[in-house]
Amino acid sequence: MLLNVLYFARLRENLGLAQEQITLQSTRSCVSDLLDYLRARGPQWQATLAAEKNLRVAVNQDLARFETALKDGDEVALFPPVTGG
Amino acid sequence: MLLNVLYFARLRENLGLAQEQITLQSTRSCVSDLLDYLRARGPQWQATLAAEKNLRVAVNQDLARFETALKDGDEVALFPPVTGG
Amino acid sequence: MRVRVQEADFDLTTEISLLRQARPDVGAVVAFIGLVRDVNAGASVSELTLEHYPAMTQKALASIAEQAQQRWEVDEVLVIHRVGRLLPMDQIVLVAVAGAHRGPAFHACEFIMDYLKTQAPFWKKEQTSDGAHWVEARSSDDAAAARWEQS
Amino acid sequence: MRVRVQEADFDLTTEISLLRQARPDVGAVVAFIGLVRDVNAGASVSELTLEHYPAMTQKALASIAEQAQQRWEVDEVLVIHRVGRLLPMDQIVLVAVAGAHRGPAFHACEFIMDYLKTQAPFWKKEQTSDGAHWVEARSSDDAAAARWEQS
Repeated sequence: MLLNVLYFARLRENLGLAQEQITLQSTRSCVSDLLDYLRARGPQWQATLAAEKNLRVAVNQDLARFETALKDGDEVALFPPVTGG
Repeated sequence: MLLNVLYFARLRENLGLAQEQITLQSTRSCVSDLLDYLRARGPQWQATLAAEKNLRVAVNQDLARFETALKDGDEVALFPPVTGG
Repeated sequence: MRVRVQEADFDLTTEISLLRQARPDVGAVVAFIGLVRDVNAGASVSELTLEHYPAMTQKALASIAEQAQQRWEVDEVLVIHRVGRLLPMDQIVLVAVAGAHRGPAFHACEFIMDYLKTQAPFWKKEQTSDGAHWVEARSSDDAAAARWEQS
Repeated sequence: MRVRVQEADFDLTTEISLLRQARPDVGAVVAFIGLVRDVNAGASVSELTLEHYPAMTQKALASIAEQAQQRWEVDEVLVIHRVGRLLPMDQIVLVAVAGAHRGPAFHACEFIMDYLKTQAPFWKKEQTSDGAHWVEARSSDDAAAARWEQS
């Protein structure tokens, strides 16, 4: 499946990337599978995405869980806990 | 003791009076004694001051109780429950 | 702590700016604005007259604001209450609380309004389609104020 | 329900007037204004940059405001959140709720702020005397939002 992946705030800065397209081989994947795929890219990715308590995810602009299932064409955003207001 | 007595809102209208000076004979009186004195003036006073749940009192500009003691020179205000804000 | 009783209307932007003036440590302002409704207890309201007890009003409002400042960590409190003749949609009261964080500011503002509603010497007389009458106190206001009593 | 995300500042008097426009049944407005503080976590702040996730922001704020309108009897809700570069004492956010009575308006306003703080995709980066850094989320904000969870 093809995913549009976005990074915000500290994640965007640490990874040096705001947006990319990723193709996951499996047809049945959830957010955690995407995270495993990204962590396998190297130490910087591993470190930035390690602590799940400092990681939030939105799928198609709605807050989601790590076990939320993904489908082809989804927009997945990864970011730290929000600090607006 | 000499009291300065004020009436507000519905009480002022019903009694046709905004302010008066009253001399109570006793030297040891509380708000209830003043109310008894006023109720004895006639049916209109009796009716207007009858229901204590619809009556509030302030002594020297502080909310007080019916058992609050009075002293010479006090300003006593009688009024219905407040409805500001 | 600023308390004002006045016939004149007030401007929100101006009042909140004054409240925050020279306070760069303020992160949160909570403001309550009370307004004249065109209906009350089922009758349409064409006009409202607010009577008060001048010698007591300032003292009562200042005491309520002071209690709020003792109970919650807030920096500045403003209370403006209008008196005299008012029309539907007119502003009646402004309670504004400024502090570092929002929780105490929300609590202090709601506390001040609940106490003002039950302890500050104001009385409303309405002109309605059924004639003129004094507004009845609401038992829900007593209940709201009672919530804050400390055990 | 009105939701705006913008770089420009907002004017309280104007926004509250618009919110109440043609609503003579509104008796209570509760407004929260969030401001840039010149100190945070002990460091002095000279500047703040607010980043957001544009495609999600409007949707998230509208959803929070809608939940508030479903839970409490209120008539109008306004949320304005600024993004971009801000300085100490600048306004960041306005949440204003208008309704017949004050209780629901207070609850809805505080609920929206608590949810906004934990669910709306904004991130603050501060320039401080110790350098630039992303603001840490506060566990007290999670606790504030959790209070509203329905059992």
